[in-house]
Amino acid sequence: MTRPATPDRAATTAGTPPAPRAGGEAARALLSEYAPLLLAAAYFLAASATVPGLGTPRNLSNLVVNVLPLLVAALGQTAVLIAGGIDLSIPAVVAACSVASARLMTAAGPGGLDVPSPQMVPAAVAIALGLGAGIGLFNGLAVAALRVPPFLVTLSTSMVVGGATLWATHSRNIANLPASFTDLAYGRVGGVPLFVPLVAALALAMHLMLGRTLIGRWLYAVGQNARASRVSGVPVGRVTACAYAVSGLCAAVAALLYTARLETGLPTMGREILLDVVGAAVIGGTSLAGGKGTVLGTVFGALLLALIDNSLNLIGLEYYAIMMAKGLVILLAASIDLLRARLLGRATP
Amino acid sequence: MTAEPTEALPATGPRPGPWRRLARHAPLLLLLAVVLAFGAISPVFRTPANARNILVQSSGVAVVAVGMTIVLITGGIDLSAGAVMFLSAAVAGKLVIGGWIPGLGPIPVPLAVALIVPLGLACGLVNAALVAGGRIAPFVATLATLYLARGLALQITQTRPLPLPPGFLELGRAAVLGLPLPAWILLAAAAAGQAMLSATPLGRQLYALGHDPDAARRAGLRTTRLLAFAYVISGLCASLGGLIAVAQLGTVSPTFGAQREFAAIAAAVLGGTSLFGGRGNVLPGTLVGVLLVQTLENGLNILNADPYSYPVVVGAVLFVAVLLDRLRRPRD
Amino acid sequence: MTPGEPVASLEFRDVRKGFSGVPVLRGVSLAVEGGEVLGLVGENGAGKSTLMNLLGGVFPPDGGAMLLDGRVYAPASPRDAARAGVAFIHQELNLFPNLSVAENLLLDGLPRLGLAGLRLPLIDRRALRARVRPLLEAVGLDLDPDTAVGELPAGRRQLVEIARALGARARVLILDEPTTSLSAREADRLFALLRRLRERGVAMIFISHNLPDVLGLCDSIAVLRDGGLISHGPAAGYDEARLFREMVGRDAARQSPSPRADASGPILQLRDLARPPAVRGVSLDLRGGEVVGVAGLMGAGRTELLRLVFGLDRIESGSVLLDGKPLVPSPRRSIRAGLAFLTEDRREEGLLMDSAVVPNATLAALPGFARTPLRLVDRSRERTAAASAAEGVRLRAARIERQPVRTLSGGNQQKVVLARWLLTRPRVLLLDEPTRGVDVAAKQDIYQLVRELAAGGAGVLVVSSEIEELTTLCDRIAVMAAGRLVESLGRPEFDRERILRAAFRGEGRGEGAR
Amino acid sequence: ADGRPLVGVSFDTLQTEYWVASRDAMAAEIEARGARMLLAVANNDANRQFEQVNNFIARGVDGIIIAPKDSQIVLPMIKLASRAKIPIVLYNRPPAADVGPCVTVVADNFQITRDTVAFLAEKARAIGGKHRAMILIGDLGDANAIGRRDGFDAAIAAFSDVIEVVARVPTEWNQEKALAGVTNALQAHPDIDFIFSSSDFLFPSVVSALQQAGKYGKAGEPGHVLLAGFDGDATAYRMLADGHLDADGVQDVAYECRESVRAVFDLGAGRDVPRVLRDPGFVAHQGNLDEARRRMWGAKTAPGEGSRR
Ligand SMILES: Nc1ncnc2c1ncn2[C@@H]1O[C@H](COP(=O)(O)OP(=O)(O)OP(=O)(O)O)[C@@H](O)[C@H]1O
Ligand SMILES: Nc1ncnc2c1ncn2[C@@H]1O[C@H](COP(=O)(O)OP(=O)(O)OP(=O)(O)O)[C@@H](O)[C@H]1O
Ligand SMILES: O[C@@H]1[C@@H](O)[C@H](O)OC[C@H]1O
Ligand SMILES: [Mg+2]
Ligand SMILES: [Mg+2]
Repeated sequence: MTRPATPDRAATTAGTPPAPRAGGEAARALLSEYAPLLLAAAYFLAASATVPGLGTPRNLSNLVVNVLPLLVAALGQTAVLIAGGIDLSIPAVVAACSVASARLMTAAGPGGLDVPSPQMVPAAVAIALGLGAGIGLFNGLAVAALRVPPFLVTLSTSMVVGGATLWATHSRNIANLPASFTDLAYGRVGGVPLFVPLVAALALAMHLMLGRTLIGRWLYAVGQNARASRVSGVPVGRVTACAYAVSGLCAAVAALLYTARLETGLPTMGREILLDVVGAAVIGGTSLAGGKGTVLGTVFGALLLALIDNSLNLIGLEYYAIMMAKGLVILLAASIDLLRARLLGRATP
Repeated sequence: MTAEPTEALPATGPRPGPWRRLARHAPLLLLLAVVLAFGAISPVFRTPANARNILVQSSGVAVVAVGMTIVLITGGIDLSAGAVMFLSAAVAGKLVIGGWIPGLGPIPVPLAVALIVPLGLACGLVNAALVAGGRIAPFVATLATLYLARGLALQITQTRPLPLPPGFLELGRAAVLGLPLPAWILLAAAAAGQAMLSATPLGRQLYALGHDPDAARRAGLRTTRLLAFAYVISGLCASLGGLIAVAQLGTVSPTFGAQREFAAIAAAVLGGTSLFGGRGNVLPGTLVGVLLVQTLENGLNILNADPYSYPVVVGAVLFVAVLLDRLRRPRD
Repeated sequence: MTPGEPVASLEFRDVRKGFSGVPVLRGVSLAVEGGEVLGLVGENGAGKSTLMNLLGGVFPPDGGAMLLDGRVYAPASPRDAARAGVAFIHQELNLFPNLSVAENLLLDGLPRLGLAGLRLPLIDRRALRARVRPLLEAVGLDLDPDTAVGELPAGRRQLVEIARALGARARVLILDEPTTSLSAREADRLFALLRRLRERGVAMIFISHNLPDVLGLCDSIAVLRDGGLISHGPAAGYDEARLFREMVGRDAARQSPSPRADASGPILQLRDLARPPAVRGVSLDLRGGEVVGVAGLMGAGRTELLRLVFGLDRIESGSVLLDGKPLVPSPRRSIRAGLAFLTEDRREEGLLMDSAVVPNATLAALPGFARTPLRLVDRSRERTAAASAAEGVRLRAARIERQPVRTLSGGNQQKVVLARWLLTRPRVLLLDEPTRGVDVAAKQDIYQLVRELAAGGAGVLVVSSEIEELTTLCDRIAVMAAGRLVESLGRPEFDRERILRAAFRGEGRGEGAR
Repeated sequence: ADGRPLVGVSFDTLQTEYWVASRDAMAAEIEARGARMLLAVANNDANRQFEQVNNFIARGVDGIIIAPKDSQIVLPMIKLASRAKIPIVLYNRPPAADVGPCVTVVADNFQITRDTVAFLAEKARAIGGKHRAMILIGDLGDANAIGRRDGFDAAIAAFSDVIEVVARVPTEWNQEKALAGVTNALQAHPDIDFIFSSSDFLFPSVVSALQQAGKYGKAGEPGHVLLAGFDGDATAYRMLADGHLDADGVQDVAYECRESVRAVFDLGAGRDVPRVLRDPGFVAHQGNLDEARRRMWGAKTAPGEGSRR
């Protein structure tokens, strides 16, 4: 590869055609990368004209804070989807981690009542994270080692973990969490709710991991073509396991956020979030077929979903009308995205 | 010169060994094992009446799963199936009760059922238009129609349970040759679905489409129509499945059909259908998937197992299925 | 054979096509007549497949027109094209491994059962088999039509693809590199078949990088370069030198035997390596600076041998020594130890189709671009390295950072895989059909590259089905038959006949290759 | 935006008639006071409910009524509301702890169930012999379901001499699962003659299964299966009226809603309101049909009443 290039070789390599105008290029890149952002913004603008109170700073910050746990879980799902898998066990992991952490930071008092034991908070947090990552790792190893459909692997883990969580608690919530833990939900740094920079840091870390690190690049490679990746020396098994472990870890973080703000360990925590968790990623451009997806896309996917809920909530529509509106907005988002893709594709002189 | 040597190679690869051939039927074997296990413990479980129960109880989801399998084979997914079940049942209920459309009195059950067929087709057509026509990702498109259909049905029922007249229940109970109608419909749908997939040009083309849509187009197939067909069929199956299920219940509750799409997908995947398309079958695959889960729940009911144990047991058996499934594939 | 009239003429008039602003065909005008075979040649990425895709209805032209029998022909889809009598053998196989051979052959027109004059929507399996059998015979395929295509080796799949085009009873037949995985015998049979079709008035367009084949078969030849037509005329007016010159824009380098490096001690030693039935005990020494070819019949076990050495399949007995030390191969360990394996199946085992050239090119070498402690990938170094590797293999891509390799021409895709392995600076190269689909000029460059690597001390093991490739490139040729090495020839002993004889020797043994 | 006061109402679910009736009653009461209702439904998701309450507060509503998923998770919502100085009323479930000013309007799932089941068990004892019982348990993640299960167990404990529980059917509040579960349990124990359904909305499934097994008879008829439920919905009322149902635990929707809305406005106006407003509920049975007609919400809301035969 160090040979001197003959003149005509240089010509063929560079590609003969003149590069398209730089301005168009930039616009195109922006459009494709930030499409979900534009969607969310467009929807926001349209909605705030009609929905009272939507655009107030109060509501906006409320919106952002609301979406954090879902976003964290969706980021984990994004990693798994990129690697060509799917993680159905997120809700169960959220429940298990919620209960485990809550149980640890409370001691059983007289009459079976929960008594806060603040000194256990760090350990409880650590154990919840470990539990989440552990279940994720189990999923990942099962998928990697057995090479069976992730759908089935994570479905069965989800049933076993979710069922065991209910069983272990016999449906009872765990209350009286130490204030040092629950206060985190109200904590602020520089006037910003504590969880915001926390989740932002996590998202940034994921962003860097996916886009800049070796393992991130391997994730995309495995998701696109696992066989080719293996031939090229990618440790496919380890990469796959890592994706699920990340997902489990994210689910654990989400569980902690949920648990802190509800001040309760809940064996049913997160039961209903699966569709939103996958939906946020997919609306943000992640492909269920693997190999495609970004953190930024998922952030805006989650924001869009939260925005839909929030705005429809504020209008005070009937319950069924809210549902239908949600369906329509998702369709609208998808068709705008499609239109954009089509316009881009046609940009031939 | 051109590539030189000729073939000294047998036309095809090595035949799978006996183990692998056996493992190819992993879910079926597992189903048998479950049946034997429960049967050994409980005499009640072994009765023909109970077998009939399992079939009837499976019928709703199974019919939905037939359509779902077809969609999955194209590489798609239909999240709206459960909501379409609900919508169909709600509309049928309203029609049979009457007074829904001003001036329209109660209409007979068979007519109402007949009117639901086009409704199911229409729901499928909407999905088809979005996925095949509009090229919207199936997950997103059918997620949207899930909300639309469920919202619409909730509006129709005003989010209230809708009690159905007894005529409806007759539909669920009528027995032909000793087998209840829902069981017949289940068998018919499964047989028709499998025949469509394996014995018609359309079916074979669906497999091609699911394996590689670009290649399918290059091979001269009408990919848009094929894809649309799959979603239309799924809509039809969802609405039939909804009717069967509701004919057993007698009431359309506001949660009717919720998450049933998920049960259908799980059954299909358990039966060997790939989420990436191009692989799968209804018989025995999907049917075995449905029966496996339903049999487990039936057995646990009969043994009066601790309610908390259900998901754990079902999940664990699924995991075993997954493990066995590993055997059916050659290494790598 | 032809349903309607044989085609009188097919014409491209000033046809233009571009992708996202990059012109690929710049106004091509060309005509073919019924009963004529047109050879279409050009470098990788010249636009040959694109031109054929327009004809096959895969996508429409941006400008210009096509005429069939003097009437405007504008197919909206491949289906339209097929209806108009245009059949297409694609460069990348276009088969469905999940379906049977018979179903693949007649997928868009499966015969249906009739009942009292009524056509049922059910496949008539009997009729299907009956219709398919002559097609298989025509291409010399002797197999059960109910076999799943996924169970067939590559060469047989290509024959199936050809049989499918025959089944379409076309008036115009496009063959885009149909012989890349055919044996000489099969290729000859194909050519005979094409000549018969010519007599029946079918118009054919034959694309190949095998210039002797083109010159031997075609009635007329057209040369494309950079999306423009360079020349077009009767085949008699062309020879290899002219073709080369017009395709590439320069004269062919004189094929001087490259300098042979002094081979050092053995780098790679195979000791009784076996994984029956494909490989049954192979011992071989590869020395630094040496290029060793492996010849053999299709299915002789050559691919499997390389896979064993690289660690893609489990070794059942025997061992691999690298620098005298045992290597327990796995792709990762092998790569770290300096091995590289160029797969013969670039689509399934090579490329990340939706990724751009850069990530594809650097995939195997990626850990080398990652800096501890965070294993961040140094993207500018990565890009520079990828760019120079791309240049080294004469890759032709619009923008290596953005263009998905899916949209590269077939030959250029092959070059991307090659570039990937060059970037790992391998000490031992395992090359399986390294120049499949690569144009003549690039082929020479690749040979040159391989020689240079060898000169730098690397050992190279090349599997190729083109004996000429082996005799040009190698210092030694080992012949494999039925999983064993049956002959080893030094350069002076290189002889086509002798290699073939050795290759066939394995046939009598036992149950053949199994 | 029209100047009328806004009351944010968040329901955990609308999945049963009880909640739908509650929503309607709530809407009517709020409307009657010249205010507007902002409705949110959390679909069984505690976190979504939390977010909805956040949204209400951000929107600046004048009062909040929550039918919370359970008594524990509502605590942070009470804190938020009290911090924002917005009056908050809990409908149908009490808070687990005192974390801020709020008013609770509640019927006691545990107690009403216990009374209902005890009534049924007395009846069993009066009939004599040993009875085999089945309970349809609701969603194991739903506090109401658990409260009713516990009420059932507590009542049965006192009748262990005459009643043996042979089937505990998990329904996940799903009618199909309930139908399958009851069918299967009847298959296993054809002698079941005592059934409690944790919610009236599962009755259609129970009835369907009983009819299949040829065991759906009226009270007093031979082979009648003792039957009780919970809620007081229209189906239950009808079954009571035509003699199929023996007892039903009734909560008073109209009362609870009226009190909830009154409380939220009183709090807003700075008036004193008792912290807990208790709906005593009652057991409707064959012996108090007149009272049942008056106090059972299902007797009024019965949808499609006219069209049913
Ligand atoms: N696709 C296949 N289907 C069935 N058997 C195969 C296939 N590929 C390889 N084999 C088996 O492996 C053995 C060696 O095949 P291998 O691919 O290594 O041969 P090869 O000499 O590289 O031939 P080719 O030119 O086809 O690549 C064969 O004898 C055959 O039994
Ligand atoms: N869909 C597409 N999008 C963008 N570029 C494309 C697309 N299809 C083809 N190209 C570009 O068009 C050019 C011509 O490609 P084409 O496949 O026609 O070459 P070819 O002459 O067939 O080469 P080869 O001999 O390697 O097969 C290439 O540079 C290729 O990258
Ligand atoms: O808690 C609810 C209960 O009140 C109702 O009767 O049934 C469904 C439950 O969700
Ligand atoms: Mg080409
Ligand atoms: Mg080979």
